Amino acid sequence: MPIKRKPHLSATFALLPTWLVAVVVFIGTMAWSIRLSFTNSTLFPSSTYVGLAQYVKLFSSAKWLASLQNVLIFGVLYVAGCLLLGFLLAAALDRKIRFESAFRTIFLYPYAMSFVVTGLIWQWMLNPTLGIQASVRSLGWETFVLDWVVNRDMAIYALVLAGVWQGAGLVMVIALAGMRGIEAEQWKAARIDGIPVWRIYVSIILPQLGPALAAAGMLLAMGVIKTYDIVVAMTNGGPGNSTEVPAKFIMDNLFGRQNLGLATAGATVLVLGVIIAVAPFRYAIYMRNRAKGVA
Amino acid sequence: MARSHPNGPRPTQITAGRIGLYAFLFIAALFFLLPLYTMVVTSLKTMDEIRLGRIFALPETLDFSAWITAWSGACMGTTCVGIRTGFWNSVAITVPSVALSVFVGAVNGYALSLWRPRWANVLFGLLMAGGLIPYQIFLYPMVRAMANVSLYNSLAGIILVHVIFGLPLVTLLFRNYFVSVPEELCKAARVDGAGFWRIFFEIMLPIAVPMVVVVSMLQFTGIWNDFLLGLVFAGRDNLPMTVQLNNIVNTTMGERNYNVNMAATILTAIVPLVIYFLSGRWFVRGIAAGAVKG
Amino acid sequence: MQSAVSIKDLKIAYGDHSVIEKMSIDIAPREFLVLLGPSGCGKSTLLNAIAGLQDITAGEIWISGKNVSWEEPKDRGIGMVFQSYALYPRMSVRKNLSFGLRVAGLPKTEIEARVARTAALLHLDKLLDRRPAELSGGQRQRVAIGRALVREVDVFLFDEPLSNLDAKLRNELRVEIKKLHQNLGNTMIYVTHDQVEALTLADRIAIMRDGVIQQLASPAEIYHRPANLFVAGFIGAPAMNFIEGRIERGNGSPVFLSNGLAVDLSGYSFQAASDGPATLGFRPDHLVLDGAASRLPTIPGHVSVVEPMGSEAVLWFDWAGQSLSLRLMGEVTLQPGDTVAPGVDIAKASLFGADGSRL
Amino acid sequence: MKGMMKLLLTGVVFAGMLAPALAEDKPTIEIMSSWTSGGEAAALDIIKTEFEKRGGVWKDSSIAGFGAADAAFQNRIVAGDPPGAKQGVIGLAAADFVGQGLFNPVDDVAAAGKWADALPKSIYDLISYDGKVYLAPTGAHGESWVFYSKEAFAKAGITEEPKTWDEFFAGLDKLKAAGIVPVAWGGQPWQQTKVFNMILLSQVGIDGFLKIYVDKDKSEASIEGVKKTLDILGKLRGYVDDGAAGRNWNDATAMLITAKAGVQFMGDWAKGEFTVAGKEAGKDYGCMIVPESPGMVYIADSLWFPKTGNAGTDKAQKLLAEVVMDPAIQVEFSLKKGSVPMRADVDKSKLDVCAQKGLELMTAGNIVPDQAILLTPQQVGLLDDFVDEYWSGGSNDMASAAENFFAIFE
Repeated sequence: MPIKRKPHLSATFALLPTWLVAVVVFIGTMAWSIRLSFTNSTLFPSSTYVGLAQYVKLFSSAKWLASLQNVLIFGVLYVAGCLLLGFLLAAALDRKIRFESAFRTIFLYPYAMSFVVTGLIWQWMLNPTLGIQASVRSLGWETFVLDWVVNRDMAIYALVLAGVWQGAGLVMVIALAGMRGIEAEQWKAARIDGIPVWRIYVSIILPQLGPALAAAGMLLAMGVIKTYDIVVAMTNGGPGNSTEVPAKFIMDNLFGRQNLGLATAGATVLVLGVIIAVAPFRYAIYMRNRAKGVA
Repeated sequence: MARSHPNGPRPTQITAGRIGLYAFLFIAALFFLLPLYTMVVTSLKTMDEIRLGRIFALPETLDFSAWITAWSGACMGTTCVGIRTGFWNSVAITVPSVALSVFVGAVNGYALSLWRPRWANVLFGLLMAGGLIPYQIFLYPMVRAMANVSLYNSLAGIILVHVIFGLPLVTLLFRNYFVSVPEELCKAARVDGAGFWRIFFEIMLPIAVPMVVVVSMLQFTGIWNDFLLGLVFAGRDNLPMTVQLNNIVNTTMGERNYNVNMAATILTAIVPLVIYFLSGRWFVRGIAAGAVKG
Repeated sequence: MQSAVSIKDLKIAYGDHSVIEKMSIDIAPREFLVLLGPSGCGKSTLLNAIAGLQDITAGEIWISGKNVSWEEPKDRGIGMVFQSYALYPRMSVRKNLSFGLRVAGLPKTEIEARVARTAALLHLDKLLDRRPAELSGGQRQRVAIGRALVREVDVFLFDEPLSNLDAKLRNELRVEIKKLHQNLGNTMIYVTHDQVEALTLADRIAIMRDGVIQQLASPAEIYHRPANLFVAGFIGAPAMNFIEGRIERGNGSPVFLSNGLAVDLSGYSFQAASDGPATLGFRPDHLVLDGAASRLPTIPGHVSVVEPMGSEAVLWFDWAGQSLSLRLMGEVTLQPGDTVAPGVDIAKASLFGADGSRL
Repeated sequence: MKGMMKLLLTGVVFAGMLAPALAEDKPTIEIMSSWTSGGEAAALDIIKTEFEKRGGVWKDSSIAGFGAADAAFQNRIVAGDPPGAKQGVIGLAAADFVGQGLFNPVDDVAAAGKWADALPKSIYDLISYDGKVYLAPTGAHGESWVFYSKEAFAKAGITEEPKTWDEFFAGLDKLKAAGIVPVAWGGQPWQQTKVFNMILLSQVGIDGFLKIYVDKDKSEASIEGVKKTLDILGKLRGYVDDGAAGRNWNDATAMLITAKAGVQFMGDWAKGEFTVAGKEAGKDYGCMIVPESPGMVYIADSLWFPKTGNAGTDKAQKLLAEVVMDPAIQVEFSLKKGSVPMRADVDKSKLDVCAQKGLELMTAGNIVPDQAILLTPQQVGLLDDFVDEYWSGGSNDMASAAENFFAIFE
């Protein structure tokens, strides 16, 4: 006779509200979106199905294609930039520095700023007629150019700059915490082997920080797909399509352009893309944990 | 033994590397401080001075009138009361939202990592997928849903919305934290006769204090800085400060009042800023205590 | 007399993966039972199942005459000590000790009395207001033991309680646990992978492998008469020497033959007689350095390493391409390369058949 | 669709039931607008003051930015809890809401106030759906204006308003030479589209304009007109400053007010900014219709009245409609907002020179509607995309660009 003990009722019960949210809000909304993406809905949902017409329209829209490309460029550079600068700052702060906590606060404070404020400030700083360019020119360097926000080819990098300014501090904190957790004996061993300090950071410390940095990268990446506020505040997608992003495309079509069908098609593509990008990663983690759990 | 304070190789004399290190740090500090400096300086200038266009110059005389205008006189449409009402609305929205979402997140993380009921992995996967979806697409159905339970345009409604959209991140952080808590602790408590909630409140929550600090700070800044959800769900009597900031920044009286805009911007950002300045060390400690792990 | 703990046809499996295979054990009151085995053998799983922390797939668990198979851990009348101590980090020692009693809703005076009694017993009196982080490893383990004691139950479960401690502390606490058992007289079930702990503490040892008990017997029995090759190899340090060969019965008494070695087995008490392939096992302490003088069958070879250990020494010598060990008392003057011909005392040796079980 | 509507209506009724009964039965209304800029807010305040004078209670829900305000409004509609009034343009977006039965008609007010007689027929037709009046027009805006700073023109030595595009570009060169930013360009898609339209009208004329936007005509003449328009638009790229991208229209106007820039292409609401800054039309700044243009593009603002299911709000909506169409208010409002009154029967003497010019064109019928009136919101968006892409893409390939233009209507 198989014997089952009382299941963990309380735990199941405690997770009920979360289940409700996950199923009703997350799955429900996605199902709703996917359904509407096959209709010709404009201002309000309609039930006239048009097959893949919205998707065809979506992928013939230069704006949408540009937005996908932009979010990819922005995402990679933003996450990489935050990780790199954050790691460098952490390594520098790890070197027995005076005023360490002051530096730490300075590097971390932008994380308290909203993307709206971040976008506004940097839009202002990088605006050629108001900001750094104007200031430097008024000091006598008449040919100085720093016009990223209004330059079609550079606007996306202006977004990256502002994003890195905002997010690098978080990575710094995480990396610094990791560095402080590394066994002191490794430093001794490396010193005895005569390995230069930079080499220790690159070859010994960095690999050990891998999981922590991956987690930080994941936190940042979660924000990338949702990138909206900073774009609206800084460039509003322009000049041209140069900083258009999917979330903004969806938002514009959802409201201003009253194009529910196209907006939901965009959303569906985006979510599918995310799942395809994330699933193998999560599956690997799941398999790893399972392997550990059974042993 | 983990190092509790900086202990790389002992600094010897002032070497070129040392100078380079400090140079790097100072340049980085400049990069990080410049925008804040510009905002503060501009907010203290008169419009006449701002027109000169030297945004990095110190103000000739300190003029706090822009701050006063931003706080209590700036116009949004036909009303000119500054952003002070929004300040209290933001407080009323943020404080309960943070408290509630931290609590729910902690319970979720605890249940998912230490009890692992059936389908726990599925739930976690769903939450993570939900966390990656841009929340713009939730707006339309959420509005309908909130209206159906008559929570639309209410304080309770906006709080609920913040808690829901905060769930993925909060749960992720707490789960990762509790995963590293030895299972034996839970077992010992069960032998001692404690149940799910008793273990949570008396043993796990006290352990998770560093994590609670980190999550609270992340959620606080996130919710305080939110614009879109506040605009859509809060209702006109509860509009948060960020919505009012948007109104002020986009309202002009013949000429853009950069000083008022900057003052309003700083006022909006000041609460999270103060929190980071004052409790940044707790944040760092929380992270060090394993708040964010791989 | 009624068993303190009784396990009947217990089976634990995760899906298709079976961890405990149809196991039955009876543990007498006041008995000290050690579950010994390599990691992954299922010994901790078994302990957790007894504690009620692990769902079982089939079978029953009885404690003090009650079927507790479906009971919550707190209702089983057990106390448990964990490997990592599992002290509640944010509570003082006093609170750690009293937590279970408070949860159970015992009167305050009773709680205080019990905590005081336990603290005195374990010399924790002065540490009562400290946090776990402020204690040394040995102190933490004593608190963990105290947390089990304070419950005043009949059965204590120990899950590798000493393996996080250094060698010296481990020895000290081992003695303390033994004294505790002698003074309190509770039933104790103790999981370890350390054979010294098992041999010194146990009334009976259950040696487990892959979820199956290989031998359940007293330490002496297990040491001297291992039930199979696995048990023989697992217990004893240095490990038992094994020589593979075959048993042949010429005219009369059986002989063990291997590589020119012929050992007369007339002095061996067979459990099951059998000819054919066999393994001869003998412990290093059952070899005599000068075999000829003792009139024992000799295994000649060359000394390779000598390990002096103060009062005794272990001598390693090569025979037929195999390294064998021999324990000697007192000083050793032999050098590597010297020729030796130790004798094996067949009465104390073990013989295993082709299937690994004792002959 | 039916199920959806049912749900919506249930929501409406539900919201109505929940609305707390007012202690006093003063008609109360929540008005949602994106009129937060100086002139806009001042104009809205005229309506507010009069509304309150007549016993109404005014709750202001101003949200800066059309996008944000529209999003908030649509969400409130979806939630079944719309505001009592919404400021919005007359056009297909409003038609959508009316078509869904989400708006209250103000037919009786219109009948009592004889709106049919007071308003130009074309406008009256636009605010009526199925024979009922739904929207209360606040004012019309001319969108073919070039504003210029007299101070800047004087500095550059320009004495006369240019009559042709050639003269116009010559003038811009002079401004450039004088170290003044020639064009105060608002680099946001919607502003750029307005410039495109005013140039298009100057190139194809009124009939040609209507052919393109109403009949979606793709004849040789239409294509040629679009190409010429793009040519002029392309030339303008050389006369804007570095900070143009993303600039708000009021920031651009501020450049004229401070004489930093010479001209601005904008609707006449820009006058509101001049007025707030204490500048006078004809004295400090000038206004002209774009060169070679036979008429004026116009857009009409109005108030929308969503169904709230609340009787008090219904009453307030009627009062508000009355106030908005009051002849005196129409003039006062227009003065502040910079628009042209909708009613033909108002006192024109108070209007400034620019508004009088505009009113002349209107009465003569030399006007064409803005794309918001003629195109669906989706098409409006695509038009914005098209102009923006051409402007900031820097391409001069007019032929393929013209192809893309006509693709909008497919």
